[in-house]
Amino acid sequence: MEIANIPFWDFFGVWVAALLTLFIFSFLYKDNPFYKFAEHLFVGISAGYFVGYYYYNVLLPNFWEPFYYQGRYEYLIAVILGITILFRLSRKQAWVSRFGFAFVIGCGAGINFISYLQSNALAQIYGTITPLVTLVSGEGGILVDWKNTVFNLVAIIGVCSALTYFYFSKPHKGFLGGVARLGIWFLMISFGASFGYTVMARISLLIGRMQFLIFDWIETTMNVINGNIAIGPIF
Amino acid sequence: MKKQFPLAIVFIAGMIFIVQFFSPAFTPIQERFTHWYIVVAVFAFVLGLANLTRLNLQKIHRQQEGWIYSIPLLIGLVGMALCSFIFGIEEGPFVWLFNNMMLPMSATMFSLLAFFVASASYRAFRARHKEAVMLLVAAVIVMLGQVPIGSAGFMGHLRLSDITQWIMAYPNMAGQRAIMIGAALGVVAISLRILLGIERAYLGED
Amino acid sequence: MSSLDRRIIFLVVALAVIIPLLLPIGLPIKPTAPVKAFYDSIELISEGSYVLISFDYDPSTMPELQPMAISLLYHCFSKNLKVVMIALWPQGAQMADLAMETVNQQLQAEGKPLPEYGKDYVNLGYKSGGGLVIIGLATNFGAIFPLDTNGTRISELPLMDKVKSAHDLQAVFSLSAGDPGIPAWVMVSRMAGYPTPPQPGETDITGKMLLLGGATAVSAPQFYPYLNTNQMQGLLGGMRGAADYETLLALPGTASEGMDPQSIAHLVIVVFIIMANIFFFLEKRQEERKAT
Amino acid sequence: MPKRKGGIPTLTSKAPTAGLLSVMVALFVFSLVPTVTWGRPSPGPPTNLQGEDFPLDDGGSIQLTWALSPDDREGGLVEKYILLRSTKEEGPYTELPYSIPLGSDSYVDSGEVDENGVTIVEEPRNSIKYYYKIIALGKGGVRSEECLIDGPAVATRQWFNPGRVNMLVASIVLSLFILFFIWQASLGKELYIRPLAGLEAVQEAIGRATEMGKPVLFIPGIMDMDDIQTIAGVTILGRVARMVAEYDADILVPCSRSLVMTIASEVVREAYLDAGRPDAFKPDNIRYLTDDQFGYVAGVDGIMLRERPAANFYLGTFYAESLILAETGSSVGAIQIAGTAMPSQLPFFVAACDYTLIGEELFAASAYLSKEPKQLGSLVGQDWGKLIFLLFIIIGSIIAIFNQLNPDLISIKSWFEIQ
Repeated sequence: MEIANIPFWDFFGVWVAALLTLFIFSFLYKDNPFYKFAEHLFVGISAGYFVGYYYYNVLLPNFWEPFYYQGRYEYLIAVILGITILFRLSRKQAWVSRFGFAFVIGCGAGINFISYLQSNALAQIYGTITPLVTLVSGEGGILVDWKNTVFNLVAIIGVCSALTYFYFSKPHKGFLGGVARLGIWFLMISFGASFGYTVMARISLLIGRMQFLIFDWIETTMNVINGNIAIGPIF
Repeated sequence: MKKQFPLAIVFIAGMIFIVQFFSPAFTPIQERFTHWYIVVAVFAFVLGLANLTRLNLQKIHRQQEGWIYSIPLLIGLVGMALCSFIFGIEEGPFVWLFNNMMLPMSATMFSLLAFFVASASYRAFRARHKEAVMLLVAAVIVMLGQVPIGSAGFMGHLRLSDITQWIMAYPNMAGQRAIMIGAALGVVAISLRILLGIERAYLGED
Repeated sequence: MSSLDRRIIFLVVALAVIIPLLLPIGLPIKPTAPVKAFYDSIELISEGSYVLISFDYDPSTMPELQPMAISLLYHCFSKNLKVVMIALWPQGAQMADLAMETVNQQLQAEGKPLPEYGKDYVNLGYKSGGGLVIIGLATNFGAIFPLDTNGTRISELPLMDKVKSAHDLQAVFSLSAGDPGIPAWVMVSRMAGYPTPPQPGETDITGKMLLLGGATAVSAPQFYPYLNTNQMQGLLGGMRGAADYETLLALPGTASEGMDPQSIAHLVIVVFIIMANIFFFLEKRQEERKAT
Repeated sequence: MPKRKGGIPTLTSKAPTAGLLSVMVALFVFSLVPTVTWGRPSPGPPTNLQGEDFPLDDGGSIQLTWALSPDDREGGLVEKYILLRSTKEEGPYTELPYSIPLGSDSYVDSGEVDENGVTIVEEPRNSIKYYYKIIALGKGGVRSEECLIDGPAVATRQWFNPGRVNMLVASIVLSLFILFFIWQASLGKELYIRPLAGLEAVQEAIGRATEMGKPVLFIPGIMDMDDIQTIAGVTILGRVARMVAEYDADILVPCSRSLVMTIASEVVREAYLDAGRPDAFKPDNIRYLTDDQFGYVAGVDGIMLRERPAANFYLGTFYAESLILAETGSSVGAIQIAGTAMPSQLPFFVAACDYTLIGEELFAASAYLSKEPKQLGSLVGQDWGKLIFLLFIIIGSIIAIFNQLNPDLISIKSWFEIQ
């Protein structure tokens, strides 16, 4: 049988990845030096990753490119606003940083005002409005489609009652209280269902990690030990 | 100057985005604001890095409890950043570090959820009252309705997988929609308060 | 007992996943309708036709999407379809290479001929732009992908002689973890004038193009409407969908492997919930007794 | 949808029956064309070139449409199309270096800029009349006859997008309701606000932390300050920090965004100042970890395991980390109060935390904790918004019954359609 090769750095990488995987899992038992090591390394590496990420994916294309290559000097405004934020490092002049904050928060408030109103309110109301009685044209003229009528009714009652639960300015008593209570039931069914629905994807992730440990790490290592796989070139 | 000027910036920046939505004529200025916003946020990143570095150097210097772990943190931070500048982020050591350290740790943290859905289910899904029963029943039906076992029919032709589909499409969606509509109203109100300077806790008081 | 040590739960979950992985039980898998539709659609494609697979995911969703990629490639090669691989996600091209590696091993183990690069399949790599890439492919592959991942000009790849635009394809597959992915393919390909899909029940698909997809379990439900409106002709949803597909292909893979742990883990969690409730009621009764 | 700059060619699918016809037309056209370069036939010209302003933009682009050249088909003569532009009908015309592939029957002329930002084609200026010509380019560079545009096209800036009237009405009506009740409240009108269980518990949780001599942990989500949920979280942080300062406990705020860290530290410092204990503020307790989602979670889990907080607050935008944080928090025995508007994460907080602010309750929380009449007034305005939405859903659904029978009837549903 032909002996397969695995480059040294790949093999080494599998070991590093496997050990770090185990270190992270170890925290399920209790806090321990291995987890502490992996956790701190993870924080450091990922922060370092974002240094590179922001440099290459934000600063170069979104600032340097238009500013330096396209001569769009209005980008200096962005830099000035950015620099105001650095005034935070000074005790006395920290208030200057409010200019930068104000810009970011203002943009955020404007964007969110529109986007939530559009996709969370109007679009959802659009989706909720369905005929209270669903009609179908059959052989004997127009008939009522009872199945869909009931289903749509469940959805409409659900949205309306759950929305009533969010009513703040009246005590939840009497009729309002009853409807709000029905609303809570809908919310609870929704929470339970969403929870249950996500379980599969989460278990899949764990299966993925276990498959990595069992097949990529242990099996490859066993194969190397048994001489079925040779550690090949460095890269 | 200290208070009014920032509030004016908040108002102008926010209104540009709102006005642009209705008036295509404002698109170019809105695009500019979007780009600037990204750049401003990156400047703030410097503060974050400074904070992370300072706290960990301080920990090492003062030999506070667990100071030894600040060393791998700083090495990881500096190493990863240097690799990105020297070799770029498309290939070389940066990618190796990403694939063999960051990615497996991310995936493992993510996969902890498999354990936590189990422990949270055990604690939370108890039939304490009617609401909890709803939560519990919906969760169990959907959990079983998704795996091959759930495709087996019971009570005649009713399958758990079909009931799951129905719960997801009707009561679940109704609940989600109500949350979304309510949240939209909350966001509209809080955005409006921010734009008009009624809500300004985030700017500090003096 | 109501405050069972969490670590016992963790241990049981871990065992519920590990043991069935090492000692498979082989619980029966009954493929769902969208997966059957996916499989049957591919069966309609005549031998030697050209198809495109778009790798729109990255390593974080590998457990769910990689088995789909492997089965799909295996299915294509066993039907002698010519495969063009592209990626709308930066790391998708690597995913494609990894999947090819596994498929080659599988074919070798079965003693089947290995697909030849450049003739039976090509990997054109990643291009940014999402929807714009899809529009560009409608008319000209060469303009969007002048080189493949090895840096070879595509004019030197015999396969690409026959694939000039989307009109030369019989099927497009998107393995999708988000955006750009299935939604972009469904919406943009129609707008850009790709060939129309065959009507349900139609068996001669010459001049038509199938649009098929694979998605993560969390995102799959939002794509079901596309199936109902024939904008897509089949869908693999999550690890379950991948396992169903492997079953139809009679190809044992990591997703089928994952189905036993999946079922057992779900059962284990349900058992925990039942236990929690039994303890809860026992305790409540005890308290009531004490009270009286 | 991708951006329009540079233009998007669109394609028409050709009916197969048109094939024969176009062959005949092509043959006919060939016989008419006298000039043949290197023996190659020139393709038939595209026809019926029309131009108009590209709608809903700030100007600077003109939408052109034409009928395909009869030779534009598989194996046909056409390789691509070329557009020419002039400000005068008689010319001179400049060739625009766009690549418009065969099969395209429309193009948006909006100028072109290369990778380095150098202008290759100037975009059409607003309010100026432009004339266009189109020609089909055949193999070997053979050109068809020119097709001149029907009339001049002008790019204009649109000041209002008429498709968004419904959003405009909704924005104005909701804003007016909210502002009206804020005004009412500022006049001193007494307002009732129902209790929110999660917020009643805030004091209890902080009190418990103080008794146990353990810190309070506050997480304002994992998104940046442009996310309104983060702003809501940071605002609540201000109120919580003030209580913490009054009780003389400690508050830890690990952040996953630098800007959030900066603003959070300002907010907490102010809170201590307000409580009259500025010297008790510990700036190092508000710290940045990493922008990476799971790196951040690893770090926060570590903080929880080592500092053992007695009260955890999760208020802001959360993704998959919600359950990891909440379960780790529960394992160290903390009282946990969560709040988010992310529908996908609420189930996990509801399951794993003691109290959860659901959706809108998160945004109400800062008003509720501040007890300022102005803020509370806006909650009443929100309630009126809800009432209106409810009425529209119910009336709209009733009218929808009749919409099924008579499509011409007024449809409330269509008022909510988004464009």
